[in-house]
Amino acid sequence: MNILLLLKNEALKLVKKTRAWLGPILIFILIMVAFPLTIELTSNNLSDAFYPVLFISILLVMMLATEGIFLEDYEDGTLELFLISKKSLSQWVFLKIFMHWLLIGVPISLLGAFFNLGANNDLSSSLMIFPALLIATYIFLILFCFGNSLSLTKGSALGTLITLPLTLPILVILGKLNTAIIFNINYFEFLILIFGVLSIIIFAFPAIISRIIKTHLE
Amino acid sequence: MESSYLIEANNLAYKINEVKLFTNFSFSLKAGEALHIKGSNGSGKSTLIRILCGITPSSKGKVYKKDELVFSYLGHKNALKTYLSVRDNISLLGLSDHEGLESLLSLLDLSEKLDVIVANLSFGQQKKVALLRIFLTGADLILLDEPFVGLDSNSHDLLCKFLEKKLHAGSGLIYTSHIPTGIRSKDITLD
Amino acid sequence: MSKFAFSSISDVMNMDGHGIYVWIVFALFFIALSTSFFIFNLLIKKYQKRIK
Amino acid sequence: MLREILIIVIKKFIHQFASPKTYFYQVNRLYPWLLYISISIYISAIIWGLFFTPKDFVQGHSYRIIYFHVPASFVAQSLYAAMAISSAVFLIWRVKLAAYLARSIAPVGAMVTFIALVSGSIWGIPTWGTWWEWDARITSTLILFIMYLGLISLHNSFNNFDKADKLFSYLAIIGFVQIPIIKKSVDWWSSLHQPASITISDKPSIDPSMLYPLFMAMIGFAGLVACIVILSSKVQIYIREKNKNWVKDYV
Repeated sequence: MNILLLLKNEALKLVKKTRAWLGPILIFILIMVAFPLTIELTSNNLSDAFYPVLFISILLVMMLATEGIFLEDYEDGTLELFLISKKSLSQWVFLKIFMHWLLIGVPISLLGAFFNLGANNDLSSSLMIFPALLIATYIFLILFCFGNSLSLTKGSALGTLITLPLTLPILVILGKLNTAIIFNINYFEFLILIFGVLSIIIFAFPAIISRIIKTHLE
Repeated sequence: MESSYLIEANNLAYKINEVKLFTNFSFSLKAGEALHIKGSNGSGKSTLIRILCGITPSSKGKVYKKDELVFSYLGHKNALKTYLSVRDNISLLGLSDHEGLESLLSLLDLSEKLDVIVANLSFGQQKKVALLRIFLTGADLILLDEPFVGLDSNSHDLLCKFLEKKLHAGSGLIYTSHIPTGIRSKDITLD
Repeated sequence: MSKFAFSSISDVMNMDGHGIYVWIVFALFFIALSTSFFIFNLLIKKYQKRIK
Repeated sequence: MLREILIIVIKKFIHQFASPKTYFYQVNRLYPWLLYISISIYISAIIWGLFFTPKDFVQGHSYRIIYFHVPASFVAQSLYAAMAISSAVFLIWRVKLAAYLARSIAPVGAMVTFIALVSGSIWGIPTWGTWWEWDARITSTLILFIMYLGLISLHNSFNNFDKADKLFSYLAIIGFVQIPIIKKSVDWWSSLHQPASITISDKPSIDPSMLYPLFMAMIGFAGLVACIVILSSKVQIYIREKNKNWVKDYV
């Protein structure tokens, strides 16, 4: 019951702030539509460049989606109330990230798979990239939330600087996944690898983030 | 340590970057009592209330609370979502079908504002919505940081009366205010 | 044990054409280490003065 | 009961042992010895390495950069490990000295990582024909460098030192997962980079006449960097404890 209420609240807050959830999705669409215009068009080149652009743009979009994710609740005092009410802060962080993923990460993954269909004309690679995008958006969301929680009151530039080194290994794995999809080898190994990363950080990071937020409130 | 006390503080001290804000602060509060914390600006009133809430850890000393004490706190920030209506803000805490809601709303003169977006309310009205949420939680101990700022004299009197009624009903109250309130309370001055 | 690996001083500087890389790195390390000693000593003096 | 007493005793011990004052005086005694010994070791290692070791069969004389590059990258990673460990000590036992140390390691670590990166890319020109390769190990060293910069700017952006120390420690510990990735990255991903020359388990793949000066250079360089860390930690103590009486007395 309690969890349902929290989840409902987060959904309500996110949906009412249209800019916070629709903005990143629109920017993602903009990048995916705009980048073919910058390439001298032969369809072969396009499909070569598609995956790197896709991965970088989901990284960027997730950065936008988490910008100031805890700032509003920090500034209006909701976090203090929450801390006093003896509910678990890490649970709240987990649910908040989950809600963001549901409303931003999942649509972007769907759109990414859809655009892949346009770029590569290949349904099977779209089906392969979709789960990878679902996992990757969640991982990026969590990592950027971590950076944002550290630089809570100090702006997003610092948060990005902090988070960037943590995201690079994930990008390397995604790059390997890209070749795995193209040549259709070892695809599941890399998928399991990023899934393993996700399964570690999905519960560990909310706990750490909640401690960081407590430090900020002191 | 005695259970007759709601909250007890022992030799609290707080320092920031090795500079002392206050030292040796002790008090105890029973049910039905009020504590008024006075002090000049920057003397650490807000910090003290936050320490009592358990948000900020004290540098020295300890706060003892009664077992399973339910308390609520309202600081300088209202914890209201300005882009949501008053009703949504109340339901964020899961209080929308609380039985005392109707009477409290009419007491605080907010009955007609229930579906108004909070951003369209005045500062004083927002404060009253925040106070309303605090009172709805039914806490045994209420901690308020400058609750009278921004309220008109009518609302001020109403709030004082309401707080006194709460005290009679057996809850504790700790508040800071630089305006005299008329609530019968113990005074403590921070220097 | 080891013998002197070069036949002349110009050979030492040149190192079969690789000397420039080696000596640039040498200069880099020398400068980096000495400036950090210098800067931190300067900072210590500065804060000592401030405390006085 | 016994456990509580034990905890109190241990806490007292830690607090006495790890008080900035004791640290300061001990370090002052140690510093000149450490400085002169490591300078002499490092200089003799460099002379030995540059002039008295044979030429490498494959790389020619350019391999002599190893006597600069390998100690630097080794120390860059070890410094990070030291920083993460003292951050953990600070978070667990609230030892303030550990926080000072962690903060004072960060700029030194950034400097060492920077020279490791630059010397590595200079070494790359004659041997690989390119000064930068997006190879896993170089990339992870670059990550280490960004990490140090992020830590420093995070700490500098807060006025409340206590808060800054805690946030710094959280980030340092999370960033510590990068170290095993750096260590193992050469084995995980195929790359231009030669595998680590020296490992604990295997026999070294490098000739002893080249190895001894390398070891000496590592020890000497580590000693010099330790001296810089000591200076840096003294600066931190001066900044944080400027109102304490013993600092005023000392000055």
